[in-house]
Amino acid sequence: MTDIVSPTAGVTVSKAPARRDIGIKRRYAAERRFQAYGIAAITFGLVFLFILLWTVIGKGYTAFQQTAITLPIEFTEKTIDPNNKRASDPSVLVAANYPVLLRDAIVKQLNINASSKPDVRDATAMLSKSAPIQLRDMVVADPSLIGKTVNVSVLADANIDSANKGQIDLSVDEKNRKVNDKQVNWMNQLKASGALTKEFNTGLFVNGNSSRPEAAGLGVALIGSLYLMLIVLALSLPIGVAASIYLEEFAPKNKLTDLIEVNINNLAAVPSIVYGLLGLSVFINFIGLPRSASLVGGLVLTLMTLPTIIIATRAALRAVPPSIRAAALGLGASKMQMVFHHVLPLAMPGILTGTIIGLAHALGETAPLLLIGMVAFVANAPATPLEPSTALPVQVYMWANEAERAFVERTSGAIIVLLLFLIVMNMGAILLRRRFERRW
Amino acid sequence: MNMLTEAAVEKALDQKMSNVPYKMIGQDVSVYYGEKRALFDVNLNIRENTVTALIGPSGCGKSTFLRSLNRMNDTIEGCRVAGKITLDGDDIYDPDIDVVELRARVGMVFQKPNPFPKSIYENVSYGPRIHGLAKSKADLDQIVESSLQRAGLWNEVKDRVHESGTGLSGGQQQRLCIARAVAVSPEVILMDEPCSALDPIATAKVEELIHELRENYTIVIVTHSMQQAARVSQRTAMFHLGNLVEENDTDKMFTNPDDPRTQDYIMGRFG
Amino acid sequence: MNMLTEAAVEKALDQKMSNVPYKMIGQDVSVYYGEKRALFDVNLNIRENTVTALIGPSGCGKSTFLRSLNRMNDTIEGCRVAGKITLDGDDIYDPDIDVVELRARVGMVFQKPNPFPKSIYENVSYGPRIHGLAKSKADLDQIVESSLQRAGLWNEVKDRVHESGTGLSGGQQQRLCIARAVAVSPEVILMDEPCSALDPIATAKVEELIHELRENYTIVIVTHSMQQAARVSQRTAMFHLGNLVEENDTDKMFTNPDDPRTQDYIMGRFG
Amino acid sequence: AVARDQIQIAGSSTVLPYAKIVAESFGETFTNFKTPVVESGGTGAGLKEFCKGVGEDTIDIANASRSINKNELEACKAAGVTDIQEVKIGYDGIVFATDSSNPDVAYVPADIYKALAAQVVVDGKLVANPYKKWSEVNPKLPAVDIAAYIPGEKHGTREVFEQNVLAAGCKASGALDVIAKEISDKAAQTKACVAVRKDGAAVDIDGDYPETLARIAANKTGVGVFGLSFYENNADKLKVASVNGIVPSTETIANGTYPVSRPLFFYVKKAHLGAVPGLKEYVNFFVSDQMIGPDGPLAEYGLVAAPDAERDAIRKDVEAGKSM
Amino acid sequence: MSTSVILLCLVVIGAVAYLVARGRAAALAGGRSSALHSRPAYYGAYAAIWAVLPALIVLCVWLSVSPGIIQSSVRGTFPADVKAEAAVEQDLSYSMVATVARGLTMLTSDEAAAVANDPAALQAKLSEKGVPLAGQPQPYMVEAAKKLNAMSLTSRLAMTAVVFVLAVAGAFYALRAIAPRFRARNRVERVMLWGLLLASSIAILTTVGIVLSMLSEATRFFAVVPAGDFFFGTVWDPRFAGAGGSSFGQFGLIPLLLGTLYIGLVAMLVAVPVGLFAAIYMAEYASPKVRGISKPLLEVLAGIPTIVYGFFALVTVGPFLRDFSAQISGLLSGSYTNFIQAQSVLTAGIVMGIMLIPYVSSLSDDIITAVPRALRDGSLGLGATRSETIKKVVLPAALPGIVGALLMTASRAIGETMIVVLAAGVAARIQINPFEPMTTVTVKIVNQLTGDLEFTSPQTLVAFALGITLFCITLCLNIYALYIVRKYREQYE
Ligand SMILES: Nc1ncnc2c1ncn2[C@@H]1O[C@H](COP(=O)(O)OP(=O)(O)OP(=O)(O)O)[C@@H](O)[C@H]1O
Ligand SMILES: Nc1ncnc2c1ncn2[C@@H]1O[C@H](COP(=O)(O)OP(=O)(O)OP(=O)(O)O)[C@@H](O)[C@H]1O
Ligand SMILES: [Mg+2]
Ligand SMILES: [Mg+2]
Ligand SMILES: O=P([O-])([O-])[O-]
Repeated sequence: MTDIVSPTAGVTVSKAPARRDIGIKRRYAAERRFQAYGIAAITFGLVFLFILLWTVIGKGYTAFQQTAITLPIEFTEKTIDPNNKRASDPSVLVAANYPVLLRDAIVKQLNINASSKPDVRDATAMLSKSAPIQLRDMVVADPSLIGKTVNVSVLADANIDSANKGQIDLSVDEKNRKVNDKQVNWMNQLKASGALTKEFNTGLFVNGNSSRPEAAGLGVALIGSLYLMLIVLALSLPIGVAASIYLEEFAPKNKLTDLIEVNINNLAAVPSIVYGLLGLSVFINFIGLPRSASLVGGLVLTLMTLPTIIIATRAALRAVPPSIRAAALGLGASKMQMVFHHVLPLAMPGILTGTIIGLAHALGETAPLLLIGMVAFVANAPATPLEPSTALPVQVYMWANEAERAFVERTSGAIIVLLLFLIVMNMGAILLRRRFERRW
Repeated sequence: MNMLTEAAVEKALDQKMSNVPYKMIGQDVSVYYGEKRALFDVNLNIRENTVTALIGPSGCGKSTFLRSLNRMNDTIEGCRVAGKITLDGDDIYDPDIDVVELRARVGMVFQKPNPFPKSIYENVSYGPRIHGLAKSKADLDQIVESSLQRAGLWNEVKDRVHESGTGLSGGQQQRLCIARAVAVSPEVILMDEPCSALDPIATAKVEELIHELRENYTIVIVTHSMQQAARVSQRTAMFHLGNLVEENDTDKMFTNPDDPRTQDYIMGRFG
Repeated sequence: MNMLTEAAVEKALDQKMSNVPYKMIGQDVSVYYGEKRALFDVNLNIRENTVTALIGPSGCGKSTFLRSLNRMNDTIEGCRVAGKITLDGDDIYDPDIDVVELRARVGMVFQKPNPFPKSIYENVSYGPRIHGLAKSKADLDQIVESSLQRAGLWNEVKDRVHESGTGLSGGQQQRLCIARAVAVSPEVILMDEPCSALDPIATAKVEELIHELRENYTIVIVTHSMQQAARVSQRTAMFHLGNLVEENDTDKMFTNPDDPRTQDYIMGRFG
Repeated sequence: AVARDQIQIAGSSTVLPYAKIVAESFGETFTNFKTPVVESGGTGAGLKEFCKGVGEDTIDIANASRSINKNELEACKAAGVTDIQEVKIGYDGIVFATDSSNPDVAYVPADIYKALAAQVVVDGKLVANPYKKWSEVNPKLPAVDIAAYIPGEKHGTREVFEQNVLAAGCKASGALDVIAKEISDKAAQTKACVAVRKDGAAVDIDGDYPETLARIAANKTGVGVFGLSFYENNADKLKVASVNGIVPSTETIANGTYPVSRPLFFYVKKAHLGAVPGLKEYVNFFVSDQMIGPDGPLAEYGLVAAPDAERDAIRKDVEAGKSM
Repeated sequence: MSTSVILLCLVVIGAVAYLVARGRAAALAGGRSSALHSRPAYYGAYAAIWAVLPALIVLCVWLSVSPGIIQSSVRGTFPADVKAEAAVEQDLSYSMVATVARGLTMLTSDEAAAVANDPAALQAKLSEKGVPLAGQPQPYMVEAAKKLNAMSLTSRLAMTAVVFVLAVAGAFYALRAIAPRFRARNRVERVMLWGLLLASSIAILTTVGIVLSMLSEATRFFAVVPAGDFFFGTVWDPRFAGAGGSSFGQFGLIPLLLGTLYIGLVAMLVAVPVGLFAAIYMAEYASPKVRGISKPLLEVLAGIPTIVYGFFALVTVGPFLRDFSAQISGLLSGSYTNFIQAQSVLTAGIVMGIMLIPYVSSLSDDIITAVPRALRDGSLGLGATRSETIKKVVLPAALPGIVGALLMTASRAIGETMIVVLAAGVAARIQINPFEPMTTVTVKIVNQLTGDLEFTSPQTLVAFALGITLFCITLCLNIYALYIVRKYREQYE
């Protein structure tokens, strides 16, 4: 069919006219420069991200391992329950002298002269102070252990842990470091015999805070942050979106709505600690909610996050083309239906971006929690959001201020966990955003 | 130029419009965009089961009048309508009137194709769904298919009704929008240059569709094509600078207009 | 339907097209949208200082072919062009070719009016400014005024050239877009249904403008109106389902087409 | 408000580590009570919460690195907190330390005064501090730039530093006499003595000691002010300076020969003793020798235990429920 | 019934009301949907709202009011000598009563009888049940606890009954109202609208709360320190106020304000170009894959806690800049002295800027992406290069949104604390060298609030004055910004 349009003889191709100078070279240079700026910008951001992560991970990855010492513990009845009263009074098991069990075990393991006081002290100092509690809990849970000898893996003291990980400079004068040469030798001895091992640090994820670095964990902080995030997400996203919808789609445009708009922009600029003041006076002093509770923290962070979400949502709603609105209205959709069926889904990527940023911000905040009692030492895991708890950034903040060396790696470890938490949380939102994203 | 095709003449002749009752009545309709007045005391009545064409040069207020018939103007900031417009005798600007219900009864097709960025199926089924016009999924499928068919789009998209409506070509998009409006089966359908993005075949189909719809529906169509006005409409109204110049039976309008301006416009003497 | 007006016949008759050199040559042009093939080995040559009309039913690939002439297809994700297209003998898909220069030489007017959300003045002066076509402010003013005048918009907007272009009515917007394209004075102007939003008066003006422009420029116009094709073009190409059915002198095409499908289409028998 | 079954403590970050150790042991020893919650936030903020009032929704104990003052007591009284028991837990030594790569340093207060004061006496006249290097202050000191990281004005440590080091140095160097000639008001004299130079040689640290440590790590010749406990935990990185020839240690601080230290306290709301489960037990546990004794975990961490007689007196006061 | 069970029942009642009403509406319609004003689902929702909402409101009110009433009547039964005590003492006694009451509910009746008259045994028993008491309960407390339990039970029963009656009554009322021409949708939407309105009023309430929570303390500050000295003072040197007492130094706002603006400016100078170019690249040039990876990665920057940035600045960036400057001056003049301090405006600005990059880039990216394709096509079709299109068409069209995003970013910069503390220090100075330390208002707010300072002293109270001042300043900035945005928008619409 195309034969009829093949060029016929005698027909020539037109001659190109004289070239106009439209500055092509210059403009292409500008174009390339412009693109290079973009690449440079992204690279700049990513390089910094990389350096930052490198620093954090380089310092913190060791926190995910923990030195433990496996000792054959003799649960001698004479030490635990000399008068055999445990049947009638179980509390003797709680009050029993467990450190002695540990002392005996380590002394035996290391072949130390039990009468040499300093040696015995240095040897027991290699074990965590949490170890007796561990034994106690074992016995209370299972009294039949009494009289048996069991291999128990107990935490090594934080200093031994640091030494084992090579974080203590052994060239420093012995009295200026927390581990003496004797202990180092013992440590190597235990390592050689396979009693001292490095294990994955599950305690970091399940334990509450502790003054002993080796036993300190993020359990409470993780639960607290989870509560905080759930509360913030459950409140700020719907409230923020609802408020934006009202302001953008329904509110009459007048001085009052201008005021609200300015006001919301301004709230985004309020320093976060001021929200702490607000939370203290409103939620704790006025409403009477308990101190240190993640519910209060969640409410405070919600208020702090709302402006971010509202601003982003309004921008996203505004970007939905009017023709879509007209189409929906023209079909007899009510304004409410128009918004919820068409405008909102189209605005979703922007809303999700705002939410991600807002939540991430909330997840990393310490200052507002300071005044409502969440920057605190909390050892017991909260069962409800009304019980005292902390949050991940708080743990970072508190550990960063600890004197003990072993907390340094834990601080970075906590940051890594916080970042993982953040990434997991964002992943969902990003996947959602992918689904919604489109051009029209 | 010979503006009247034989078909249109025939169509026009076989009807006497003067006895047809009014579906909508516009009395002294003026529309303001903020300070600017876009319509000046327009008195125009829309007859039932009739196609009324609105013609006139660009910017004369055709779209504005059309949009005031289903209160789409409400959505424009600063737009104000004065005068009275009734639908079946009820003032549509009465505070008691439910604007949503009004728009379900007075549907609309726009000048620029504006499909939702959703699938073709969802585009068409949206109206029936919000108005509860389908009892079942099968019912809905049926409505979607017939609407697409009436808009002359079914054959082209039947294999991909679940693909995005925005992936269609311009003309296909506009036909999709028509299908979408038709799916709600409104009483009155307002069309703002519905064929401006269509090729002649599709246009002919739509015109045919309009012809079919006229049996049951009242149609108001803005068009920039006088041939189209002549072909599809029984009544024609001519606007100029926000004024209604003349309204008349289409055949009369194109053969022997009362107003000299109509004559001039039809003859291409001004614009 | 009587598709040919006398004027068009006259115009067509007073020209013999076969000796006019080719400005652009399309050889075996195929276009794919991802998996989907939208054009099938189209061989279509565009003659210099000639108006070539592309007609065909909706979705047949007219816009697609048009957009491949200035590589606007490049901007569509997943769109791929095969075959060869030359401008003045240079392959425009050659990696050496500069797409910006190409588009400055092959301008475009779109189906949907798309004025920038800026003032009318800025809309029109945008092209000359980026290409550095004006030496001075006065020069630029001059270009803006003449472009608006050629697009038949000057009288309507001369008092408000510094107001926003999006505040115009649909037709005015499209004429603004034409003015914007003309302001760059390209060698070839591609127009994708430029009049679909215009009233007859404005359309006539644009057609007149096209007629004038033909003296110096090569014009390719997609239109859904066969009357328009007949009126403005010297060559007409008919597309169907992604194939070029026939390309011929316009007068021949509308009186005695070679291909039966053209005949059928013109007679309204399919689409 | 809901009945509370957990002790709530707030206040000083200096006392925090000690309170943490006690709280943790308390929770482990008294299994039927929950581990108390110990908030950080500073002495002032802690006392403020403490003085909010009496009741389940207020805290029970405020930790403090200084004693409560008159205004605060009045505010407490006004809010209904009338019965307050003050408990001293020991002493915090304040030490000067540099990076461990430096040679040993020995200061006398006059050196520090001359190096850090805003105005010093040169040739009998009061002039803006001209010294750039420590060796200019005292030829025995190393010839490195003066860079000191001292507690910011929000810290109680700053006050101790000003009183025990700057004011003492002011007097010892004879600057006080020159100042006294120009200013007659006694309070203003002290103020002039303790004013710290603001040209960047002395940097206020409002954060905690790890921040000071980081600054020293970044500037190896800098001198920082630390708590004794912090220094002891980082003895491998830091080199402590002697003051007046005395090297700070628990012994020298406890016997008063090392000049710079301060007492640490906590305050108990007596009304809560009978209402908050475990509070009485906690207070008794805290003051027992098992905790604050010289062999207890607090001393091990770096607290300078009070002398035996003082600890006995503390316990007796607690027993008797002596209030302020 | 516990509150959660009541809530569950309410949900069930609501669901039933919904279903019944929907069914009734559908029946009324008789298959012709046009006979109904609204979709049947709206009638359902209408009934569900009537069933749940009033009951829920009553439930909330009851739950918040009844403990107070019960408390006052239980305290009425306290012996005269207890009543004679101070109110706070009685509060504490009452909380003991409440604890005992909670413990009593855990005892079986046998156990309760066994320990009823023996406080010591009761304390032991309760402690065994996990309800430790601070001391031995007095006999009147046990009585009061019993009364408390009885009253709570009655109150709860009454509440349950009232709530259920209300729910059912509401449902019936709504069901009766159902008629074909009944505008259920409009009413449901009205309720939704009120919900939306309520949500947006939270922003206002937050503001009121913030102002109120700072105002009284700020007033106390200004009672001691003259406002003029505060607002126009050029020296910030509050001095320490601990045990020592009432002396204080100077509270000049100016150095803090300048520091805030300077550091914020440097941060924006880093964040805006980088973020904007990153956004443009991602929106206009990057392949979907690059975009899909780089955008979330950049967003991680926004999620890193500021304290981490702070330490990063303190340990890495600051020393790097210092050493770098020493190298440069070494190369230029031969003397290796650093001219950039490790802690400086520049350090803080750069690090804060990095944190802000994703705020600019993500938000701008979404806004740029939303600019209609037709505009891009229009420009490209005229022969504009991509960058010209972006600069001259896309960005101007996206400008109002971008300005909003930048505003938010600037706000964040002004409100940031930790980075400044660690990167720029706490020295309040007036100077223009970006290589020297300065500090910001928020740093001082946090520090004055969290130190050992006496809490009634102006040194602490100044934090509230600073807070309110910053609030007002940013408010003015925002009003101005709104004005600017409006001007742009009018130009481009
Ligand atoms: N939203 C608006 N704000 C202000 N003026 C408007 C608006 N919409 C339209 N106008 C003006 O009102 C007048 C009538 O516009 P209208 O859109 O009704 O014209 P039209 O007859 O439909 O033109 P066309 O055939 O080009 O679509 C025009 O002058 C136009 O500029
Ligand atoms: N971006 C796209 N992605 C996928 N398919 C497309 C795209 N654009 C067009 N198509 C398809 O390519 C075919 C040709 O489209 P084109 O827009 O060229 O038609 P047309 O002849 O211009 O129609 P109309 O007259 O309606 O504008 C159609 O089937 C259309 O669905
Ligand atoms: Mg119109
Ligand atoms: Mg097309
Ligand atoms: O936290 P402090 O009050 O001890 O500085």
